Amino acid sequence: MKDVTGIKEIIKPENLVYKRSSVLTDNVFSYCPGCGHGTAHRILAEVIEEAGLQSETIGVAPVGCSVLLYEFMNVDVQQAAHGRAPAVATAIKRLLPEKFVFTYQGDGDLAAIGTAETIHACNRGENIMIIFINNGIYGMTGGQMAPTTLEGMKSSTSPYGRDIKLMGNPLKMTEIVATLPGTYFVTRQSVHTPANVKKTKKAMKKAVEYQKLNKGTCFIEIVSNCPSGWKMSPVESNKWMEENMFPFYPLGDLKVPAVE
Amino acid sequence: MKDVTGIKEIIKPENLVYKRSSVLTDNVFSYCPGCGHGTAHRILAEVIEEAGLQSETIGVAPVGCSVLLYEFMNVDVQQAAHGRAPAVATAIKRLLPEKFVFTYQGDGDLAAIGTAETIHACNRGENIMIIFINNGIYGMTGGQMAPTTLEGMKSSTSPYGRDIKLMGNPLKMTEIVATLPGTYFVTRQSVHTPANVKKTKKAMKKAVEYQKLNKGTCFIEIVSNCPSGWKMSPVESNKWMEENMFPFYPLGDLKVPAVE
Amino acid sequence: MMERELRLMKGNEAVAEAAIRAGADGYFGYPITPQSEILEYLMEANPYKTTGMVVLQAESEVAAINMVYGGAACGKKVMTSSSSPGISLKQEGISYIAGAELPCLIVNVVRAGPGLGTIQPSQCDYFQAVKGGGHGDYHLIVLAPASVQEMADFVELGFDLAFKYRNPVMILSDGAIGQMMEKVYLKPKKNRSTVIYDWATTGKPASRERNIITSLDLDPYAQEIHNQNLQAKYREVEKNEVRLEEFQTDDADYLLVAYGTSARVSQKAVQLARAEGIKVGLLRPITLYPFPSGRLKELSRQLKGILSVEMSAGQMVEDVLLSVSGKVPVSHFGRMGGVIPTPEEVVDSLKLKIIGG
Amino acid sequence: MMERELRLMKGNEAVAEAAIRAGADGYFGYPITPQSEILEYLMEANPYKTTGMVVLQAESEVAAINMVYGGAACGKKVMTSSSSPGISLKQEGISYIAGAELPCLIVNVVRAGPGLGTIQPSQCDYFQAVKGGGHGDYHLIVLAPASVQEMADFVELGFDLAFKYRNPVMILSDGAIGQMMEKVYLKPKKNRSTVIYDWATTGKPASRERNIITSLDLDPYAQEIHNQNLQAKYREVEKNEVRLEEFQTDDADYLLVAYGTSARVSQKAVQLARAEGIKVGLLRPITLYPFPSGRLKELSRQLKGILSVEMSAGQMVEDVLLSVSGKVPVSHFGRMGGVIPTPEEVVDSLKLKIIGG
Amino acid sequence: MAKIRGSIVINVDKCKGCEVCVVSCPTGTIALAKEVNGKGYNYAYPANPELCIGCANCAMVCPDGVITVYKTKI
Amino acid sequence: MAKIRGSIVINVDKCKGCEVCVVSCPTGTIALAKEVNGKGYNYAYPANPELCIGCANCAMVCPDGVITVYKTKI
Amino acid sequence: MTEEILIAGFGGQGILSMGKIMAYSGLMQDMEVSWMPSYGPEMRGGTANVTVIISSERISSPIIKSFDTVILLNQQSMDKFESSVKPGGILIYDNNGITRHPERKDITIYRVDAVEEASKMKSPKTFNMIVLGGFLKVKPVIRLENVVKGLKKSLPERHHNLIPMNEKALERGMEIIFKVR
Amino acid sequence: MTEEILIAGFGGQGILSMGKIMAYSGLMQDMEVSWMPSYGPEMRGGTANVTVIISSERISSPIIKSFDTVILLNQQSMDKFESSVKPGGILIYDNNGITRHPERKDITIYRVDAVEEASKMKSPKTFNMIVLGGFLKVKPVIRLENVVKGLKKSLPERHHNLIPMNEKALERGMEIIFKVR
Ligand SMILES: Cc1ncc(C[n+]2csc(CCOP(=O)(O)OP(=O)(O)O)c2C)c(N)n1
Ligand SMILES: Cc1ncc(C[n+]2csc(CCOP(=O)(O)OP(=O)(O)O)c2C)c(N)n1
Ligand code: SF4
Ligand code: SF4
Ligand code: SF4
Ligand code: SF4
Repeated sequence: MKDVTGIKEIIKPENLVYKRSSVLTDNVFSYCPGCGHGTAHRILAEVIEEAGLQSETIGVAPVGCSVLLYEFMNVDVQQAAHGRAPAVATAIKRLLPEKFVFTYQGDGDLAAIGTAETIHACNRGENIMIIFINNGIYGMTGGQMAPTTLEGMKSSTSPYGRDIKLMGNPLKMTEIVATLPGTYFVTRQSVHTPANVKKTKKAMKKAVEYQKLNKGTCFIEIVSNCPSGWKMSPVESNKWMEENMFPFYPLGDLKVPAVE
Repeated sequence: MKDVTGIKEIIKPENLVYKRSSVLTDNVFSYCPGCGHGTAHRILAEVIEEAGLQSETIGVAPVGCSVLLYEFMNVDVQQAAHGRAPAVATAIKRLLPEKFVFTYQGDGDLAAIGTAETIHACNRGENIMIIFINNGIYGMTGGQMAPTTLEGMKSSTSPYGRDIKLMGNPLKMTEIVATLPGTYFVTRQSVHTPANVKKTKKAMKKAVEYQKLNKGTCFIEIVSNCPSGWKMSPVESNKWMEENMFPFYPLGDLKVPAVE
Repeated sequence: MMERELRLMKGNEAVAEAAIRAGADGYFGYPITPQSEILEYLMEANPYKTTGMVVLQAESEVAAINMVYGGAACGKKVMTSSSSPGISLKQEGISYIAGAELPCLIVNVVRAGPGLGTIQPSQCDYFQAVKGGGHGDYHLIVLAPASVQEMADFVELGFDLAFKYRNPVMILSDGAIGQMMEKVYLKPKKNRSTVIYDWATTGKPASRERNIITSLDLDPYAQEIHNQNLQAKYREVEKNEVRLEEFQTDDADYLLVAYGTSARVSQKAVQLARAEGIKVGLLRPITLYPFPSGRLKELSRQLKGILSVEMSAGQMVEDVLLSVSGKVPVSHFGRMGGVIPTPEEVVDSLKLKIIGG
Repeated sequence: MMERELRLMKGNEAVAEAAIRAGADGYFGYPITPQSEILEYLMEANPYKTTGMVVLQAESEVAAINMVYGGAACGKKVMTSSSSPGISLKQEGISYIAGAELPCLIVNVVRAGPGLGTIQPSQCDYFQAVKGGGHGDYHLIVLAPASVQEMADFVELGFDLAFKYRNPVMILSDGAIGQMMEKVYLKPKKNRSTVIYDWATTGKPASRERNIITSLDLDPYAQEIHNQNLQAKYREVEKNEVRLEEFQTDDADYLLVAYGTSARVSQKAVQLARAEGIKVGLLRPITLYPFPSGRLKELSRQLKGILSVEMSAGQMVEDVLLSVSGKVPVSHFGRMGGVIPTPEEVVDSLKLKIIGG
Repeated sequence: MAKIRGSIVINVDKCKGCEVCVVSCPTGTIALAKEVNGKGYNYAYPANPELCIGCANCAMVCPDGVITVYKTKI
Repeated sequence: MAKIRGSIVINVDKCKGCEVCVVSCPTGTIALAKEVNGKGYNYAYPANPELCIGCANCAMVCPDGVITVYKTKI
Repeated sequence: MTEEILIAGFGGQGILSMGKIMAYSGLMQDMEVSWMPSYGPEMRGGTANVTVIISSERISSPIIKSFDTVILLNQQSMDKFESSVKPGGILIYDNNGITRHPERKDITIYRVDAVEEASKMKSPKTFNMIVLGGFLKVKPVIRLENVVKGLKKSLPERHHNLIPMNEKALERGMEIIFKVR
Repeated sequence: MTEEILIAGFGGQGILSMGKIMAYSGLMQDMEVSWMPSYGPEMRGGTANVTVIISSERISSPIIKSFDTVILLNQQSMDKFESSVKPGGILIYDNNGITRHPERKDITIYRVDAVEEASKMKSPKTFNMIVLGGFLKVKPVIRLENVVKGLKKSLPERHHNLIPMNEKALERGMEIIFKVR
């Protein structure tokens, strides 16, 4: 099938206002329709492109739906073990301090099995950018409860809804990380509307700048959807996210640099 | 050698005001002279004795100087893998909910390798008492830097003093744990003076009560000394602790139950 | 009655349901493909409400195995399950459990490695399971189910052996058996045991000394005695607990040795080869440790050659070689990376490597 | 010059100093007895100031091995060290490193297990090191030093082999060699390498495709090809890299096979036995993987019996048995739990189990 | 006053029909097709191309990066 | 007014001579002995037994739990 | 009697549950059965397939190379599995989305345009039951009554009201399947 | 020449560093040496011991059962290691804290009351050097000049001012050691 286009006459190079980042490969994302992972990838690629860092970037993607990030982002990438991306990135950055290093982690990855690695990398103030996709579920393995799953929320391992008494509280890792002296910039964003996309992109740009200045860990949570895991259409899932996730995980900056 | 005694006439059963708890065995503690581990053991034993819980207690001691806790406390004890005591205790308490379950962990254990287990047990609000001996060093293995080692403090792996830039910040796990909804009572104490011993004992007693009432995790940090690791005499070490540890790790309650 | 107990189930589901029925006290696990259905099934079945069985999703595999340690040390019937990378993370905990002589059940629904590998079925964790992936001299008792029925049956058997020897038992399965549905006859539900073991940490009454669960002994001579006791136990296990199944071995000139999924494939291969007039049989080790060395040695007298069929680069073949110590030619046929060999490939390999060779 | 390079050092210190001199780029470790001196020495020496070598105390062994993964994937000379329980925790990471074909050095200063065990020297992690303690079909190249000198020398050798084959290399030592002081001749300091490997993640210039470091391939057929490539590499290693030392084997009727500390003990045992007129020699495998099977097989023609001497319940003895496939009687002598056998005990065992047997 | 006109190009083969662009479009330019693409998805297409103002909202939220946007003043 | 008098018993074999009791005693009752015990430690002993008021401070801070305290009014 | 079946198509087409119903039906008829899915993330948006074996004897290998019947429901599956039909075996396919029709001459080929039919019947979810009906018509290895029993077993209680609709779909499938050659 | 020595006593008595100085001295004299400590937490407050081998040949086993010379510095060590002296070998001990004196008849026994002497000399830290001096007197396997060289090697630069005091202690040890039988 070929592309479908709007009004042909307008489609000229000089009129271009938005195109897919050249830091993305041509591979079709393996994500489900409407999944925020795709959007997050896209803008991350845009930020790298705009900062001219394609040749300077080393990404780390642990297991999770985004384990195949290396298929989609046209930069050097290491696939890491579940939960260990911050440790992996620590070594990369220390050995190649001139490079731009990021991790891209899910909530199961970052806030369950990877809790220690997350806290200690942030506490050491490693000069890396951590992107934390919080979709309240284990997407890749088929929708199990994550540390961030909301109270009462159903998943394949909380089929009757998360019961705080038995399964514990949804964990606000970003709030914890913000208390650590090693983090420099901690924010919580989303990518489900154009306005939010813009904010997230801006946050990433800041993180890039701060990393250049050796400021310490920049931590960007993106509250995101998982239409498959939540068993909703993409549009429904975004609505549900606004109504249920945002009240518990409010968007905004948690830690910003003091004006210098 | 036999005991040395003060004035003989006074030594009569009816005049007894203080004696070694019967919940302690006769074994000589393996701790170095003046080490706070011993005092902490002693008062823990007293609390168990006074609460009449000797037959109901299951303790968990992971590796660290206190790995031999089972030699000293006359209760059922499990020796746990490094850092994993909260996971071990989770299972014990869930399978034997009527028992009194505690862990006894060092700072290397609880705040380095065991970070994830600590945070998740507390976040689940497991009904256990966690005793956290923070002596700012890895005692058992010979005085290496711990997550809680102070800035500039020397240890065998920070021979020129802890350098924040390279080794990260001293980690305040107790502050983190206090933010988690699963914890019910979080306090920081010491055992180097009679007054502090009394306060710590009171805290433990509260924790015992709260556990009976299924209130969630009670977390008691004891800022302690390590004369061997710090390369000081016991008396010097206590002084150093007051002057250097307490300002960074201030004593007092971090989370107390709302009045009911 | 009968009707109620016949089910069509996935191997993973069978493990979960059998655990409830065997009166398990606790399950502690962490999701990983291809075995997440075990935890999912248990969460759905919610046995906490009926039998009181505790089911907990741990924060990691490391936490899960240490929860098992804690529960087992209370004399409880506890288990965990995972798949290859997760089982690697459990190795320290497993070594502790073996060292402290605690009974428990560990299920490994193997996928292909090394590393993240793939989620497809494999048998490449044989060495890890049988030789000891953790540190120190210890053995797991390793059961290898070849059907969904055995996935169910080996849960109870596993617990029985675990408590008989106070030793961790592993069910070494694979993604194919975990994900496959077959008929399964389920046993009636047993009550959870109320036995209080005299070695377990359940609170020290005045009537006994405190119980200590540990694998530590700083004195090497004491530690050596502990190790000697462990070794003596393993010799007992080797004497008593070998389990195997034979298929057309009576008149066999050639033998396939295979377990689990590759035993299923090999059984069909035997049929195909027999149809061509090749006198081949199958020995299926049910216990991988203790390995059926004795029977293999016996059989080796009548055999012209043995083919070890495994979904790996060749691991069990070492135990086959050790069993027959040079008396008959032994070769290995395997597919790797999650590929399951077909019966036809097995026959071809038999012809090429053993009969022709 | 010479004077500067002759030192009296602990085995652990020798590893650390040799790493600096070999131009290592990074060390990531976590304290555990009996090897904490490696990290301590490096922190004291502070090579970051001189060579730029990164030395980091990680939050755990799991973090440490994954740091090694990250550094190795950048083509850097990186290493970690630990002792038995810590090495068990590293198994997932090791399997990932093997699967992603990354070069690195892992030092295991073995103590007795299982579980927490004791801190005394042992060789009970042979299986874990050689057969693969992690999941999947992979091999580490395993070097077994028997002196402080070799602790130093094998660091550079280990890095060389690691980069030659893009494979993790393990130095399998033990508490005795780690804690013992001996003379050691140190090589002059090398500069850190500036080579940028074409497979490493160092930032993708326009001139090349992006580099991906992964062990994942969801397609089993692709995963199988990856595994076949790994196996082909291992066959190369087996062909090229066997290293061993022989002692009085020329006219030997009997052979001791021993590595590391027990090889030192066995060498003395050979002297004692020879003094009694027993013609015994010693084969010391220096590489445990690849194991010197070929030479053992060759020697087996002249021998009346072999005794495998190990500080374990008998692990390497399986590789000895596999090497000689029933041609000569093979037996095992070992002490466990951290006890080091004496030369006299070895001689007694030789008489009892092999000569008398 | 100059009017702003936009135009989009959608890579149909890669579109997953998630509808996120449709709800983000302030002008109602986009709709999902009745037909499916090679992957079985009802792909998005500019159903009302003349309404497009080239704001790039759709492209900004498209998880699969399949929309290119052009804009001009006429 | 009744005077409070105390008396302590120190298990010398288990004392490690850490001196923590010495500095905790409000009355200066305790001192470390010149002699060492079987473990090589200069053990604590009531050097000035008549000063003891039985406050149990020493016992409370003794890490090794080797002090027993008695008290009476006379 | 042993019938070895492969079903392949898009994830989400109800491939796995169709196989499950087949297996349950076999169970109801006292046969040995095995159901072996492809699994994992490649199913997400991609293709899924399942092997079902129904046999009067104990089933040895649940994994096989070639099948008595292969049911293919999209082009990718056609490309991948046309060759997996045993010589003399049966291939059943749905025309929807097919751009290259099956080419083998040594097998019998049927078509069941279930997508179209399901949309006509205004119950797209019964698509897989129409296919199953078609299969049963050409390979009556299980009796319809047992299929309905199987349906009951595999559907949760709360969905039992859907059974009549599914029965209708089964019957419709039996009607519309036709032999291509 | 091979001399196999065991030194045992309290942790903190400088046992390990005495052994280290011996080994360094051997090194200075171009000998092969090995130094093998007992290690780990049992050292804490408990006893420590170290095996030193000085030899003109390559040292095979660093671990041995019986020794040419055994130096025992507390009662626990006496109880544990008196039997480890080779028949005909030498036992050296310090009288301090000893409640049961050595009993063996097949060895030569020396006493060096170094604790007492060190406190007389008001430099308790040189205790171990006094013992070493005693050893060198009865077993002159290393020349004093090499011991001093060894001392220099094993002491960090900043402590080199202590060397004269240690030399004095060595000499004192040579003087005060005496044969018991
Ligand atoms: C050691 C280990 N344990 C478990 C898994 C299985 N696993 C893969 S991804 C994942 C979690 C995915 O959830 P999340 O991190 O939230 O990312 P998402 O898929 O939701 O994007 C798990 C448990 C694994 N690969 N390795
Ligand atoms: C997996 C593992 N890693 C490392 C060790 C070694 N180790 C034993 S205790 C300990 C830390 C001790 O420090 P801490 O927890 O602070 O307790 P302390 O000894 O100071 O009381 C370490 C690293 C171990 N036993 N197991
Ligand atoms: S499963 Fe969820 S998180 Fe994963 S790609 Fe699909 S929608 Fe996204
Ligand atoms: S090493 Fe430190 S923490 Fe351990 S017993 Fe000694 S003083 Fe206490
Ligand atoms: S947002 Fe993208 S993928 Fe989704 S429907 Fe629109 S164009 Fe298609
Ligand atoms: S009881 Fe009080 S007064 Fe008496 S010795 Fe102890 S601290 Fe001193």
